[in-house]
This record gives sequence, C-alpha cells and structure tokens, in this order.
Amino acid sequence: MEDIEHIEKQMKLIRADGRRLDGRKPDELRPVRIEAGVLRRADGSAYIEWGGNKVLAAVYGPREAHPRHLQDPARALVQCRYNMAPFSVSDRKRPGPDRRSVEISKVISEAFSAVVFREQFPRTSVDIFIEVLQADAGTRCAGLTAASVALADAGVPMRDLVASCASGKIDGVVCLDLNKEEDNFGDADCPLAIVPRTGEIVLLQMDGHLTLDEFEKAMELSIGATHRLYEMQRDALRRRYSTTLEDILKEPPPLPAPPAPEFEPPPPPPEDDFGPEGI
Amino acid sequence: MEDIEHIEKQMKLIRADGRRLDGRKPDELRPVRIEAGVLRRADGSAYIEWGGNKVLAAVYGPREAHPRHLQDPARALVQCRYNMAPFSVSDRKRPGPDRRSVEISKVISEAFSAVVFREQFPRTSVDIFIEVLQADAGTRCAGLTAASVALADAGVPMRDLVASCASGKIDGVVCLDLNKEEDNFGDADCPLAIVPRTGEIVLLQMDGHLTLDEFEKAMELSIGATHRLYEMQRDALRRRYSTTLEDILKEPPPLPAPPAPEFEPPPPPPEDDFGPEGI
Amino acid sequence: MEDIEHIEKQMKLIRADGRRLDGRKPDELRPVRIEAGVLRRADGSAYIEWGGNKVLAAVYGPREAHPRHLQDPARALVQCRYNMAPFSVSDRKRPGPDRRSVEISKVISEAFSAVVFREQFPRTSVDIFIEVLQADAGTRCAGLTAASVALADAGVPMRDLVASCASGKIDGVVCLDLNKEEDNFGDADCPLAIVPRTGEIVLLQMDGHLTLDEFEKAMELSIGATHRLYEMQRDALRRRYSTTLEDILKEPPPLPAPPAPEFEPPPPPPEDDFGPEGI
Amino acid sequence: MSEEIVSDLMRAHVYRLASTGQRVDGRALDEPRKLSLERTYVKTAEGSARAKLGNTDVLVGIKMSVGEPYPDTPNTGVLSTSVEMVPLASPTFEAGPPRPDAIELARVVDRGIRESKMVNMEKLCITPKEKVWIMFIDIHVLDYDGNLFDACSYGATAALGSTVVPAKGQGLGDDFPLPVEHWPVSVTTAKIKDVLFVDPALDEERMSDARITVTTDENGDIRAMQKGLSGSFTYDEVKRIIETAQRVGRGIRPLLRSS
Amino acid sequence: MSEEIVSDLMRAHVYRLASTGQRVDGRALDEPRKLSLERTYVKTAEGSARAKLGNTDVLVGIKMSVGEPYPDTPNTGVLSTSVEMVPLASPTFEAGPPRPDAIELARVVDRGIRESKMVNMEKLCITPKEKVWIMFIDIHVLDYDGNLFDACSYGATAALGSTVVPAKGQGLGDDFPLPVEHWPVSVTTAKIKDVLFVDPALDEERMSDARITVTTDENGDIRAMQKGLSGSFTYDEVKRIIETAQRVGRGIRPLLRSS
Amino acid sequence: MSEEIVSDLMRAHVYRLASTGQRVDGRALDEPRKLSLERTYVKTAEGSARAKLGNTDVLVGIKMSVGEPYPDTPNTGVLSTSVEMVPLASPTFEAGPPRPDAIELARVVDRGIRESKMVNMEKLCITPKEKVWIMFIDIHVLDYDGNLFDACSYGATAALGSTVVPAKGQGLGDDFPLPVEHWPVSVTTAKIKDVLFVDPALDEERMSDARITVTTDENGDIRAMQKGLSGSFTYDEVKRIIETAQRVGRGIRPLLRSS
Repeated sequence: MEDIEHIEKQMKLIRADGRRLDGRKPDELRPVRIEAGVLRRADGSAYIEWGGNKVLAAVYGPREAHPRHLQDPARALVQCRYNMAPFSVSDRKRPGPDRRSVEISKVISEAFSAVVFREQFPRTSVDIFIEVLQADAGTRCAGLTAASVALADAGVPMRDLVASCASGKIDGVVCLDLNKEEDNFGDADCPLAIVPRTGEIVLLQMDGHLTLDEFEKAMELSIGATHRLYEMQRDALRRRYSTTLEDILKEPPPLPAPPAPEFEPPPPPPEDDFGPEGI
Repeated sequence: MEDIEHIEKQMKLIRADGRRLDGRKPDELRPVRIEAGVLRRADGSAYIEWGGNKVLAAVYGPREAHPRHLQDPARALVQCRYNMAPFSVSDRKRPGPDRRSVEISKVISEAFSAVVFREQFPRTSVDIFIEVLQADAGTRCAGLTAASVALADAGVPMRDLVASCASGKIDGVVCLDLNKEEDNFGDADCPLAIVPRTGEIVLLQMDGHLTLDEFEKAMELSIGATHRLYEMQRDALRRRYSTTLEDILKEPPPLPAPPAPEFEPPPPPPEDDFGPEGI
Repeated sequence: MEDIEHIEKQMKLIRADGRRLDGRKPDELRPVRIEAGVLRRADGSAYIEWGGNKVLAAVYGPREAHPRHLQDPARALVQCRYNMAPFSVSDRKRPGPDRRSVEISKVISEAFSAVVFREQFPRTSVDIFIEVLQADAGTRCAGLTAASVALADAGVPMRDLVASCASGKIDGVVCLDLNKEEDNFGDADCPLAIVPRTGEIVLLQMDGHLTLDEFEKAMELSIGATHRLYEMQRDALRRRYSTTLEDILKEPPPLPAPPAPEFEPPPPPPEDDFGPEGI
Repeated sequence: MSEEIVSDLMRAHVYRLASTGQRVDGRALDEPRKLSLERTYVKTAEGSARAKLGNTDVLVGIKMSVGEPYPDTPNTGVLSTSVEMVPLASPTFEAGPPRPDAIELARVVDRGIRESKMVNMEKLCITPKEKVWIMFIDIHVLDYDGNLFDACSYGATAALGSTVVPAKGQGLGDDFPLPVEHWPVSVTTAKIKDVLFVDPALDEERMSDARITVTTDENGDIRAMQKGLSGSFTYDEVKRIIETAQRVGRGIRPLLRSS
Repeated sequence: MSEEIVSDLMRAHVYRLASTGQRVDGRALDEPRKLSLERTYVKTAEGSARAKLGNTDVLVGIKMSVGEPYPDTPNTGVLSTSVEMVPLASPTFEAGPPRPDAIELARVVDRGIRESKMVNMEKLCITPKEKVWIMFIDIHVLDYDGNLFDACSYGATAALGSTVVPAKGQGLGDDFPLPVEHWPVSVTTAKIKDVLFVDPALDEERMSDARITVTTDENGDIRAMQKGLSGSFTYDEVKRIIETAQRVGRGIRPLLRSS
Repeated sequence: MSEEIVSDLMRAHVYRLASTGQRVDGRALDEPRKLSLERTYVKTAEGSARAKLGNTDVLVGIKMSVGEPYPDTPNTGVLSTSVEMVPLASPTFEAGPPRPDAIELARVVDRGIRESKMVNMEKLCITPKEKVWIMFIDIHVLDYDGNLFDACSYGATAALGSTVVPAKGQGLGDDFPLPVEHWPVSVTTAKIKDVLFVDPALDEERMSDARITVTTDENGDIRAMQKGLSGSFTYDEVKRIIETAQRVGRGIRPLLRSS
C-alpha cells in the first residue's frame, strides 16, 4: 500500500500495550454525558458532551412547513440542519453551511425520517437543529444521539430513539469511536445509527479501507456502543422528567402573575410509542 | 489615552483661530441645498447637496407589499434601502448592500416608522430609496433629510417631517456636522434624527468617546441644526408646489393628446397632518 | 488603426491561396451533424456537432410556469437557459451562469418567443435547455439550431423552425462561421438567427468592426447558411420520425408488462403549423 | 419591463399616429429626445457624467485602479462595465443582484466602447503582465423613461471623455487624460408592427415588438449591434435602421465629444 | 422579532405593572436579570465565554489568526465581529445569511468594543503594513429570551478577557494574554409608552415601542449608542437612560472583569 | 426526486414482481443495466468519458490545472469533484446552486475515488508546499433514469483512466498519463420492503424505501459506503449487499479499466 509514503500516516496511534494514545482500549467509548431539556425556547432540546465534542440539539415542531410548496400533504417533513460554530474547530470555520454540513444534514434528516410517525402530522415540519460548539471527531454521531433526546423532549411521536456511534481503523486495528487525531491519521471511519429496539440501520457511511471482516468487527463495536448510548439517552430523559416537579416546587412563585404562561411545560413523552420498555 | 499612539489621530483638525480646516466654526453647518420633486417615475422624490454629499431619495407607495408573507394586516411597512453608488467614495465600492448599508437602512426605516400614519394603509409598503451619489460624511443624515421631503412629495400621510444632523468631537472640541476628514480623524460621531415639532428622537447612534457633558453639548448643536434643516425642507416643498402651475403653463402643449396620462400630478401634501404650521 | 499594435492580431488567418487555416473557403460552413430525439426524459431533444462544437438541447413543456407570479395569463413564457459545462472550454469554467451565459439565454429566449404559438398555452412555460459540452466558437448559433429541432421534437406548436449561423471578418475578409481561432483573433463576429420561410430576423448581434458593405456581405453569407441548416434540421426530424417504427419493432418485448407506460411516444410534429412545405 | 400591462387601446393609438409619421410627444420618427450631459458631476470619481435623454436620467462614474492584466492580454488595461438598475428609478426595478435586463444592458454598452476601441487600452498598461489600469464604468440609473441602451451609452462615453487617470497618487508620473481615440454612438430603434422609430420613450418601448441597438463610429462603420424583444425585423428594415443610426449618430457625436 | 403577535391585553398588563414600578418577573425597572458567565467554555477557541442573562444564552468564541492589516491602518490589528442567530435559539430565527437584525447586533457589539478601545489593537501588529493579528469575535445565540444586545456584548467582553494569543504556534514568541485596557459595559433600555426599564426580557421586548443601547466605560464616558424600534425617545429620557446605563454598568463591570 | 408521486399501485406491482425475483425491465435482482462508456468524448478536457447506464447518461470531464496544495497536505495534489444536475436531464431538476442531492452525490463519488487511492495524488505534487496539480472532476448529468451514484462514479473512473496531464504546456516536462493505481467500483442497491435489487432504474428508485452505495476495490475491500433515503436496513441485509457489491463490481471493473 502507498500508505507508507504518507508522512501523515507514519504517526503511531496504538501504543505498545495495545492501548490508544488517549489510554482507551480499542473497544472503549470516550466519556459521554447527555442532558435533556436544556433550552428554554425550543420545543425540545438536549446537550451532549462526548470526549471533546460539545453539541446542542433543539427540536421545533411539528409546525407548519415553510415555504408552503414544500409541504407534503401526506406526512410531516423531518428536516435537520447540522451547523458548526466558527470557533468549534482549530482553524476558524466561516459561518454558514459548507458542502460537508449539507451532506450531514441530509443523512441525519433521513435517519430520523425512519422513526418519526410522520403520517400523524401532514403538511408540517419537524425541524431539528444541531449546533456543534466544540468538535473532536464524531460530531454527527454526537449530534444524532442528542437530537434523538431532543425529539423525545419535544414530545414528537416516534417508534424509538435513534442512537449513533462510529467505529474505524487505526494502525490496522479496528477501534470504537475515533477521536480527532485518530480520525485524521487513521485508515477508515464508519459512522452508524440504529434503532436500538429493532437493530435497524438508519444511517451508515464509510470512508477509508476495510476488509469485510474488519467491517463486521467495526459494526459489532458500534452496535454494542449504541446500546450503551441508548441507556444514557433514556437516563437523561428520566432525569429530566423526574426532577421537573421538584424544580417547580423549589422556584419562588412569580410575584405578579402574568395573564397567560408563555411556555407550556413540555408534554410527557408518549409512552405508548416506545412500548413496554419505553422511558 | 492611547490616542496619542495613533498616527492617524495626530492630524490637527482645529486651527489656531478656533475654526475648522474648512473654515467653519464648531457650530456651523455645511452648505445645504434641498430640491423636491426631482424624479419623474417615483411617487415622490428629493435631492440634497450637503457639503460634499450628493444624495437622491425616492418614495414609492403606499403600494402592495411584496412578498405577500411580509404584509402586516394592521399597518403599512416602512422600508428603506440606503445604497451607495460605486463611484461615490474614493475607493470604488462594489455594487450591492454591505453590512453598513444594511444597518443604516434599518435605522432609517425605524425612524420613519415613527411618523408615517401606518395604520391607514394595512398590507402595503412605503418604500424609501436613498442613493448616495457622492459621499462626504453624514450621508445617513442627508439621506434621511431628503427622504423626508420625498415622503411629503409623494403625499404619504405623516405626523411631521423628520430632520437629521450629526455632531461629533474633533481635537477634543464638540462640533456640528463633521465632514469626511473630521469623521475619519475625529474622536466621536453622533447622528440624530428628530421630529422637529415635538422634539422626539427617532434615530440616535453614537460611536467614539464623549463625556455626558460633551454628549449634551453635541445634542444641543444637532437639535439646533435640525430646526434649520426643517425650514429648508419646508422651503423646498413650498418651491416645488408654488412653481408647479407656472411650469405647466410654460410647457408646450403635447401635440397629439395621448388617450390617458400616465403620470398623475402628485397630490398636494396633506396639510391636515402637519397641523397649523404645516407646509 | 491601432490593430497593428496588437500582438494578438498579427496572426495570419487567411492563407496565400485565399483559404482559411482549417482549409475552408470564406463562404464554407464547418461540418454539421444534427440528431433529433436523443434524450429519454426531455419532452424533446436534439444534439448537434458543428465543427468542434458539441451541444445538447432539451425542451420541457408547455408546463405550468414556476414560480406562479411569473405566469403570463395571456401566453406561454419561452425561457431558455444556455449553460457551458466546466470542461467545455480550455480553461475550466466555474459551474453556474456567468454574465455572458445570462445574456445569451436572454437573446435565445427572445428569438424563440417570436415563433412559438404562445397564445395557445397561457400560464405555462416552454423551457429550453442548451448544454455546451465542447465549445469551438459559434455555440449560441449551434445551440439555437439544435433547440429548434428539440422544440419540434417536443411537439411545441410554432410558425417555423429557427436556423442560426454567424459570419465575421478575419484578416479583412468577410467569412462565414468563424471557428475559435478566427473568433479570437478576427476583426468582427455577427451571429444571426432567422425564420427561414419568411426571412424574419429573430436574433442579431455584432461586435467588432464592419463597414455597411461588409455587413451586407456577412448577412448574405449567414442567410445562405441558415437555409442549408434548415434542410439539415428537417432531415434530422425526418430521420427521427421515420425510424421510430423500425426501432420499436427491433426492440425485444418487455418481459413483464408494467401497468402503465411512463414515456408516451412524442406526438408527431404539428404539420399544420409548418404549412405546405412543413416537415 | 415587459411585465407591465399596456392597454391594447394605447398601443393602437401609438401605432396609428406612428403610421402617419407622428409620435405621442411630437417627435419625428427618426428624432431622438433632447440629450443633456453634465460632466464631472461626481468629484469622488475620476470621470463622470449625468446624461438625461428626455426624462431618462442616468449617472455614470469612472473609477481607475491599479491591478493585474488578464493572462491572455498582458499589455492591455482592463475594462469592467456594470449597471445598477436601482429601484429608485422605476416601480418595476427591484433590489437584488443584477437581472438579465441589467446584465444585457451593461454588456451592450461595454461592447460599444470596447469594440470601437474608443479608449486605447494598450496605453493603460503600466508593466506588461504585471500592472495595468483597471477602468470601472459604473452606471447608475436614476429615472427610467425608456431607452436605457442609448442613455447609458451616452453617459459612459461622456464620462470617459472627462476622465483623468490619477497616476500621480500611485507614484506613476503625472495624471493624464484617458487616451480616447474614437467616439462611438449608440442609436436604438424600436418597432411596432411595421413602423420604426428611434429612441423609444417608455410608453413606446413598453408596446414595442422588437428593438435594435446599433453603434457606429466616426466613419459610419458598425461597431456593435444588439437585437432585443420577442419580435423580428426584416433584412431590409435592418439596413434602413443602420443608415438611420449612422445619420442620427452624426448628430449626437458632437454632444458627446465636447468636453 | 417584531413579527410575533402579542396580545394588546398582555401589553396593557405589562404597562400597568411597569407604571407602578413593577415587572412581570419581579425585577425593579432598573434591575438587569442575573448574569452568569462561564469562561474558556470552548477549548478549540483562543478565548470564549458562555453568557446567560436570565434565560438568554449566548456563546462567544474568539479566534486569532495572522493576516494583512487594512491599508489605512497599517499598524493595527483587525477586528471582525459576527453573530449567528441560529434557528436553534428561537422559533422566529431562520437559517440563511444574516438578516438585518443580526447585522445590526454584530455592528453594535463591535462598536462598543472597538470605540472603547477595550483591546489595544496596536499591540496586535506584528510587522507594520504586512502582518497583524486578526481577531474574530463569533457570537452564537443559543437561547433567545430577549435583549441580545447586552447578552452578546457581555459574552464578547468576557471572552476577550480570557483570550490568549497563540503566538508560539506561529513562531512569534511566547503566547500572551490579549492586551485588554478598558472594560466597556453595554446597557439596553426599552420603553413602553412613557415607562423605561433596563434589560427587557423577551415578553417585554416584543411589546416595546423603542429601545436604546448605551455603552459606557470605567469613567462613565459614552462609547457607543444605538436607538432601535419604531418608537421615539424624548431628549430628557435619553439623558436619564444614559445615567442609568452608567450606574447599572458599574454594577456589571466587575463580573465581566473577573477572570 | 422523492417529490414525485408514484402510485401505490405501481409500487405494489414492482414489489410483487421483485419478490419473485423479477424486475419490470426483465433484469435479475442482482443484474445492473448495460453500461457503455465513450472515452475522450470532449477534446477540451484532459480526460473525459460519457457513461450510459441503461438510459441514465452522464458526461464527465477532467481538467488539470496548477495551483497550491492545502497546508496540511503539502506533498499531495488536490482533488475537487462537482456534479451539475442540469435541468436538461430531468423535469425534477432545477437550475440554481447545487441542492443537497447534488452535493451528496458529488461527495460520495469523490470519496470512492479518494479513499480507494485510485490516483496516486503524491505524484501530482510539483514543488512541495508550493505547486501541485489540481484535478477537477466535473460531472454533467444529461439524462436521468435512476442510479446517478453508479453512473457518475463509472463516468468519473473511466474519465480519470483516460486523462493525460498536460505538463508540457506548463513547462513541466512531458505530458504523462494520470498515475492511476486502483480501480474502485461503486454498486448501489435499493430496497422495497424486504426485497433488494442492484442498480435501480428511475421507476424503481422512486418507490424505494432505502438505498445504499458500496465501493469496493480489486481485493473486494470496502473503500466507501453511503446509506440514503428514509428507510432502514438490517445488519444482515448490509452484509448481503456488500457481498453482492463485490461480485457485481468484479463484473464491471474490466469495463472501467479498458482504455
């Protein structure tokens, strides 16, 4: 392989003890923390920290789709806009969508289209906004995982949450969840998103070089990780809704009562749609 | 102050005799000339020469607002577009709006929204176009002052004209109506627009460095100037409407009469709206 | 003339034997080949090879005009989009319309507006797309000539085909149909499009330097050429429609019959509209 | 412009008049409107002219700056022409990037100046392959009452004639007047049915079937042509139009030239 | 923002309260909402701060890069401020290029920082005429609950105060903190009919007639002002507003300064 | 593309056929349409190929120019891929800047070529850090009858295989063929309900639930993948799809390779 000629590829990414430069084992996820309901204006929202990634997701809708000629008379549109803040990467990114963001927005929109009960809301749009505040590889998986929680927080009916994680190959070793350095100097990256309860794959991309065996190994790592992420998503939602009551009681009563509250508390997530093991 | 370090700031802008480089006293306005009704196609128009500024203003409307989703069912929109010709400044300006023009368009739109009887024309738009043909600092004040005359020329009902002038500080002295050189090398600039009959402030911006005392001094200069400008605006409208009849009589009768005149003579300005001292 | 100072102009374009560098006589057309009905999706289409030019034309419509506010309640719009592929010229052209393409699209739209029976299809649009795949001077004439065949192939009713050819001046000699080199280093170019049966001129542009005599000579060459092109256009349409039946018989019958054919065979060209000598 | 609805009645009236050689504003069919030019109108430009052709009013500014030549013309200055059809000038003009109308207009004005070799662009070369003068012709339409092609062309020609190249400010020797060597004149003819008339005013232009702009030089030679609108011309009409353009152009040239 | 329909009832309620010195959320008329600042929130930026003013939430990142100075300020670093009002933050924000709202906001925040000479831009010159530091202030609005002018300004000020110039990575000596010399504070006052109140929350802002932002420095001197919305102020009101801005600014300055 | 309304009847018909292993046009489920390639179709390009996959027709041109490398890959040529879905090719394509469809398509084709290291980009370095060859792959869609991913990929691959680098014209030695080292093949599989079929024609594509493109190399190794549309795949399906892509790819590779 001409990889040997690459200066960039000569970097050693796996240490002598088999661990990665950040100390992780090949099948180890970076630390992940998810919080639901973090924004006031959005119908639903979530925040995720995943390794060095910091990502916010918000959901608005179902609401009337604009412009009107885009409305689908039979179902809701699911439209995602993935965006990176200019300061989220080491070289400042110019504001506004680049080609990479457009593609990621498209595949995430398609992934969620597979789980939202779109037929219940004809002519509307479910709008998902993902803002990457700090990037460290794997932002689309982090964004998808957070957006899924934001959709539930917004009370959008769906078949299940979606959980997402990538695996890749570095120094010839198949590894879970590459960080920035591993992604830049590695051999392959393969982001995946699944519907955890059914195992359906709703997002799959790959670039690099994997044999079929390596691909299967990568998939096993990713699928395993999505189940762990699914637990964290559900925990975040549980924390959000169990604390709501306490929080309300702790807050001082508003002095002069406004004639009508602007912000309705978000409705509880639709238990039915998640079935017996739903949140 | 670190001003001393500025090479740009070392320029002397006030002469030993207390006068400015162009010979003006601190409280002296540059020469101003206003002409109403200078364009054929516009519903109303005006031209202003103010020092080295040459600015045209035109008004169209009230007319149906486009696109339709912008229409306000309760009142007219007042929309201003301030634009500089590419050749109006020393380094050629690329055609089309830059960020500065967008901001100026916004604050001028807001200034006129305060005086137009907007409720009389729901779903319409009053469109104000300001074209800077030659710029010498103070173009937004010149444009606003001309646009006000153009609105009256178009017969748009309003509470009063708006008159506008800036003051600033150069070499530590508060001065009225800075020119280009004074604006570039001065310490502060503060454009103001008021409704002369009531003294209401409808536009106010400032950048630079003024103590509260200096600010008050600047405001007194500007407010005084706006009253002089108000007289000139009303003179321009008086000239416009007293000469109309003579002009018509001087013109040769059109040879073959067209079936219907395309251009109605503009209606007289609505006297009522200006009250007893109206034009 | 200062032409002598032009290094570019010192190139000799007419040989000692009076022929041009590519061996053509001054009144000689480059080889032209036209084929009708070359695209599957378009309502009508044509391909032309003309010297080193390779151009595709497609027609869609009459179809509902979009956006709606552009619809003309009394007639169809005829809208042409002329576009060059990035690789069609020696220095890569950036994708998307440049000012030259916009102008050419406009004059071609106007040329066809003169022949299409627009009143028969109010509120619709007849959309003509011209894609230059390889350019060698004269692309607008080639595109127009092909688009005319595509319109007929689409069954759009029109008074006649339009045929187009340019003439110009090189080394002081008026010549028909300049190629790239002659266009770059020549003295004038004058594209023409006419309605062959009536001789009406529907497109005429010129740049360079022609005396009135030279202009008349150029027009004679171009008009003569358009009649030859008209024959080729009609031949292309005849070939297209005489072979259709044979082609169908040669094709294997589709195995499982689809419930409804997606592509209707295009209707025969409207004989009536072309009158007695119509195709 | 063509979006505007003009009554068939008005069109019939104009045609009836024209077919007896008359026009709504009293002009003869081959008579352009009064042209007035005000040169060096704008002090911030290196050259400028405000041109009024009847009630059509345009302002043209010339800016000169130093830049690189195009690779294929290393010894030649660069010419760039643009037109802003600002919405101040007409209820039918809209803000935004230039529409096809404005682009065609700028390109036709540009061709008349470029192809007639009005300005000797070789003399605007400073250092071959490296530094040349870039000449920006910016046309601002102020009041639109028909026939922008000619009004813009006259304004640009007069503005170029008044332009002084600011060489001194760039450390390139003394300022010098732009090397103008030819005086092209654009004349636009419109057609309703079978009647031709020059310099259409807005009312005439809106009901015209076809339009053609012919730019001729001092010798009467043709330097640029552009046919427009959805109608057509016969070859004989085109020949007559060119002859008229030559004759009318001879009348207008002295106005453009005097500076 | 003004597109949203607010019932006249709500407006009357807010006004009635305000005219007795009360506000819907219990604040006094001259009392800003609680400001909390989280500095160095983003590791990929040279400086950053997340500012929450009540429920309004913005994130500001500072990026420093090396580039050319403007020709007319050859010894001065370059400052560029932009605001993204991303649709995540409000149902009324739309994707797309910045609208006039966002442009005005960015320019007002920029002026407060620029005109107060908060950062000594001369110290960001590397080689006169050739190389200077370019300082990008990028403001990302995350949750919009009114008064973006102050929230964005506070976020930008705090972020600048935490910024370290990455000189080492460019081979330009040791990293150094941004040379901050002044601490401007922006205070925005809104008006309903004849009542003034600082730091309007969204509900208040939506029903305001006019708005004014005043930026003052340590000495109480005015560095930038911007009036907005379609209402007006009397001159007396403006003077009162400035005095309030000085007083409220003194209370907020220590929060911005502590790093 | 998905905007078009396809009757449920048609979808039911296609599904019923497919579930018995048949297709509307008589192909087997794992049988791509006939691919024909015409190389060096365009003389103005350094390489080109017109690819017809059934009735889907695309033209790819390769232009080589000299420029600067990216700072982070100073020894490597630059690859830029774009797709124009011109409205000539389909009633559903619109003029204007590339839509998400076209951007995704260009990026997937680009990844297949880039990640397979088809062209040795190091050999396109002229002077490290300063001058490299920039390789533009421009894809022009001419007739859209489904499965643009594969048609565009085949056209691009064949065009690259026919490309000669014009070094002589740049004074950089003799012209040389592009250093092609691998032959990736893209194979797209669509799914209706539980049935999979390769190379969907337009009718099939419009009623598909999901789509996946797999690019494999000579060794059958995977170089790029992209799942699309709003449906899903099971993991087992993905494995079957990859194996089919390897097998079908082996059949197509000789066609792309022969030059």
